[in-house]
Amino acid sequence: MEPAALRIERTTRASRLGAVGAALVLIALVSLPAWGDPSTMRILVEFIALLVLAQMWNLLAGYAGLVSIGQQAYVGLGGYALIVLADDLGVNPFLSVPLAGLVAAAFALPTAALVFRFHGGYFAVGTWAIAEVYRLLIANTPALGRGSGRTLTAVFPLARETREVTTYFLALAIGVAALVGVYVFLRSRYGLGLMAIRDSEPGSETLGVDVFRTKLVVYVGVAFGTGVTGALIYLNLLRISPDAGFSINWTAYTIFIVVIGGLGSLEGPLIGAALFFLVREYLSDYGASYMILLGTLAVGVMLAYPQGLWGMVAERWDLRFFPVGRRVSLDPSPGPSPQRGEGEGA
Amino acid sequence: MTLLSVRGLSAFYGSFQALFDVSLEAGEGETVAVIGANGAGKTTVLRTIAGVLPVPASAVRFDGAPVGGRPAHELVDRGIVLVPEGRRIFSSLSVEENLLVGAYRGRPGRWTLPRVYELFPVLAVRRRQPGTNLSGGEQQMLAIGRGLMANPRLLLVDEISLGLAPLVVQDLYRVLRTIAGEGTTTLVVDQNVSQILPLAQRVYCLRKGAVSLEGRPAELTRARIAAAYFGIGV
Amino acid sequence: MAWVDTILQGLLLGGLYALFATGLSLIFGVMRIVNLAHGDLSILAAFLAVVVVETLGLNPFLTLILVVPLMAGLGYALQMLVLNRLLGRGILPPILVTFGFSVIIQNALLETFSADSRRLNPGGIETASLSLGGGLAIGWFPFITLAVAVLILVGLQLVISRRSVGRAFRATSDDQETAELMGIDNRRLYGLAMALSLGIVAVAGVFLGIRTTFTFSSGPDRLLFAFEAVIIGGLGSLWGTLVGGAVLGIAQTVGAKLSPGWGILTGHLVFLAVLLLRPQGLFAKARRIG
Amino acid sequence: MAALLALQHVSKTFGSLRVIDALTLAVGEREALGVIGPNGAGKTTALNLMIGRLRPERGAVVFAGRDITTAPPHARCRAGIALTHQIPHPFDALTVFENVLVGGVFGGGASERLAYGPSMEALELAGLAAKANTRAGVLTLLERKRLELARALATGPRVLLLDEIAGGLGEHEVHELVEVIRRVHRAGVAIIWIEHIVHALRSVVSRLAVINFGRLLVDGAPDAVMARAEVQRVYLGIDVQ
Repeated sequence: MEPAALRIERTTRASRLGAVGAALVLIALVSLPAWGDPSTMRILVEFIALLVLAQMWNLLAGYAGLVSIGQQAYVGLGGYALIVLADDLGVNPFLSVPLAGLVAAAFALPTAALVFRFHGGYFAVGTWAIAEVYRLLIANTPALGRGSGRTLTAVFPLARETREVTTYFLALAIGVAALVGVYVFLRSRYGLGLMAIRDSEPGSETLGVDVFRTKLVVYVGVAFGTGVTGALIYLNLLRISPDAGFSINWTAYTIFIVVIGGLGSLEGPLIGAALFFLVREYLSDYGASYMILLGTLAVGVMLAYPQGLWGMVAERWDLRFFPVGRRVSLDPSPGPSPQRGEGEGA
Repeated sequence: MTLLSVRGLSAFYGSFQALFDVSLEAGEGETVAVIGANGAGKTTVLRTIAGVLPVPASAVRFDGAPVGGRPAHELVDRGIVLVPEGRRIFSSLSVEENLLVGAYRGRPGRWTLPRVYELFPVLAVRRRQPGTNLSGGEQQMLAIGRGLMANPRLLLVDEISLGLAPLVVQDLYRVLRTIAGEGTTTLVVDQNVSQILPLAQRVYCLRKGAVSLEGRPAELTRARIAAAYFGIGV
Repeated sequence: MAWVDTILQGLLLGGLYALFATGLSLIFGVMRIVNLAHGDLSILAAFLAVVVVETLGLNPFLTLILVVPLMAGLGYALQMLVLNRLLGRGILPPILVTFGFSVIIQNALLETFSADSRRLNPGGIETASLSLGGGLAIGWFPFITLAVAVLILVGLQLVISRRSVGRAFRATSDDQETAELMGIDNRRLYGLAMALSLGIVAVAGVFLGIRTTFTFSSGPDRLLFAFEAVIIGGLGSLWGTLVGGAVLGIAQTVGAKLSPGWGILTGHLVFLAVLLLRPQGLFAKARRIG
Repeated sequence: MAALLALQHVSKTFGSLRVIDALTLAVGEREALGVIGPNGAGKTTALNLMIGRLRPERGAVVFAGRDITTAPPHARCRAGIALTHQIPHPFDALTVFENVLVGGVFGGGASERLAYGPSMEALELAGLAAKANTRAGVLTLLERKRLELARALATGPRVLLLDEIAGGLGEHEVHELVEVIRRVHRAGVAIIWIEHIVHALRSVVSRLAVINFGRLLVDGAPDAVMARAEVQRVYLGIDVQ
């Protein structure tokens, strides 16, 4: 039997366009310190942080079906890990950011052992409860500053500009790594297995996909990404307290971004994050009304367009800037019915 | 007169068409048999009549009114009650509570708790036990009793003898005869042809989602039924 | 003796937690939804009581006459207008929509009532205490709270085990489709369940407001305590829920006595310990509600 | 013939109902076994015990000489036990080719690139190659059944369990599927096929087992089994006159 002439296409015209667009945006972003002002960089760091949080949560809820509302645990743990590593252990503060992700991942394993006992809604509340446990444990630890928190002092010797530019480039690297990482993961065999689980757990387990292990890997990996982002956020803010680091708002923003933008795609969180920032720029002065508006918008989208804004666009114009699928490019074969004589040894 | 009239019924599960242009009738007080092999669409017909699956209103007429696609609870009010395949006894309810749920809508009529117990004495004995502690045959009696508590004008019974021993099946058919004797119209699905034919006034055989044979039992020979049942000979 | 007193206080506090928990587990039992806005709705009830006290000058206990029906009506409307539209769409939409409500309610409370903490003042009873002899005394108010909690639980137990609507709750919980075939309109039934749940939560919210100060952001903790009481007690067991509330209450008061910052944390840790050692809860039953 | 996959005296109860009662059922290497029995006889439960979605209270499940009673479904699949579900479970948002690739990569244990070829072959064998780029969510019932089959084949099974794969299909469609199954069998894959459409079964299997009330009623050559009066009565519910 001879192997069929098989070509698998993994790009689309939109994705090539997307790649060019992404490259242009990246060039603009990399050169920003040369022409932009520090406040733009600060805002971009915030934007990237929320975008990465959204991508992580999207992977967790939109692909693995693990609807956590306790991801603030890993934002807070990442932030505190940064301060302990940089201030107490003398690690380079910028190097501490990725290491903080490892600390978060280390906490994620025992956490998973507990919360994986729950399903659906109780999983959601369970993750929230454990985030509270971490918050209270830290709020009761004198070395971590108790309820008033700590300030990152390791960066004080650095010139303000150096710190801001380095933080900005680090954020950029984290943003690119997260986007590329999630994209590569989803395109890989593991992403294939994850999407199979999303569509049908009984179907996947009988085809050899280890459902539990896959979900665990995603949970721990997402904790890593969220922890890195938490460290980045507090490298930017310089000051952390338990109430701020473990605030449910981190998860609330994230969920609103993903739900409004569109769950289960890479483009959705991007659009959601951009929209979120736009609304924030114009409405954050109104304080609580702004959260009421976002909440109402998210609930409305969930009721009327569960696939989110990007889902509507993608469906209507069949557009995928970040395609994760595989298209078989078949040799022109005679007639509609394929040849079936070959390849008996299945 | 005609109580139930199904005309040109097609039903879908998602994109899969389960029924093709099915028509059948049940006269007031009749017992109607619906037979056919597994996957022929018998259960789907019953579920459609009972309001579980969406269909156009005109496809199902009951007592002259178009009722297709009305919600199940509204159909129970009108007197259409389904005894589902596999009994589906409520596991956290006692035998008596299962029966009382049948009377949830409070439709007036002949059937009351004492009368159902009279019909199924074994249920009275075990009234306080969890419904799912009963044997398969007793569960089927409970499911039928629960349906009767709704005081149906039309009782739909799906796969009445499924997985039950022959003696138990005979018992159930004796009960069906009593119920029919009270004037309740029944539509019974069974793969067990030999039990149901003597009881029925009309027979419909389904195959691949369409009616493959219909008539009065007396008009039908074993050979015709077998042919309609399997498509070709066994 | 101080320890006996502490445990007694915790036990009484457990009554309040059981009230929060009962509403949560009722909704989960009947429709398999976890209402993440549960805690915030109880705080909304407490603020409603504040408004009633301020405009009508009623005693906080009497506000229940207005607040309970209002919250029940809100629950019914919420279920019929919003949550029923999410039926059959998987686990994600109800979680996200009720979480959205949680955020909306909190911020609406902040907008309306500012960030100041409030308290309902029933005129002295909250500080009055009842001597049990031997130096032991329990507050009248915590005692009333526990008594009310037990009364509500008994009432709910009776409704669920004896009344037609209670059988319908259990039947729907077992097998929703067959329940519909028996004539149970599940949408309306879900509306009733939510009304009942929020009615109970309203009582819990008002009692909380008399017991302690609260702010717009007090809701999430109530949700977590309710959840923990449910899990400690064992899913689907009303009496287990009472015990779960008591265990949580005792853990919190004992923890707080050991070190002021450790009250709530000790409660969480006991919850985690139960989850680790006895994941089915202390009083898990085969039946899911009732 | 040495048994490849066997249930040995297994019992399984749900609540108070014993669905499988000390059942022993085995298929040999390269053998094709048909399983029939009335609705509710426990056939699907028996399959679920074989693939590991259920665990028996008593008895053992043995595959290729190894006790796999406690192995989870994904491990059994990787060991060489594949299943087609009675109600297809396609991955709706993935394409037909990707659906099959899941089987090739995870069940077959190949890297993605190495799984491309076998996955496409499985698709061709199942007659779905022309639909390779179609989203699985829009397939018809027959196509879904073919997809179940193709995905199972892509895992490279030693034994293929078919759960009523012909159910709900037309005569011609059944015939086409039978052709595919015969070819799979000829390629050396053992088959356990649960089916109500007996004539389809008889054109493939060399042995027929009848299950009733979770027990084995008879087991033997198809013609001999079908000729037995108790089989006709139990299974068809028609008294033979």
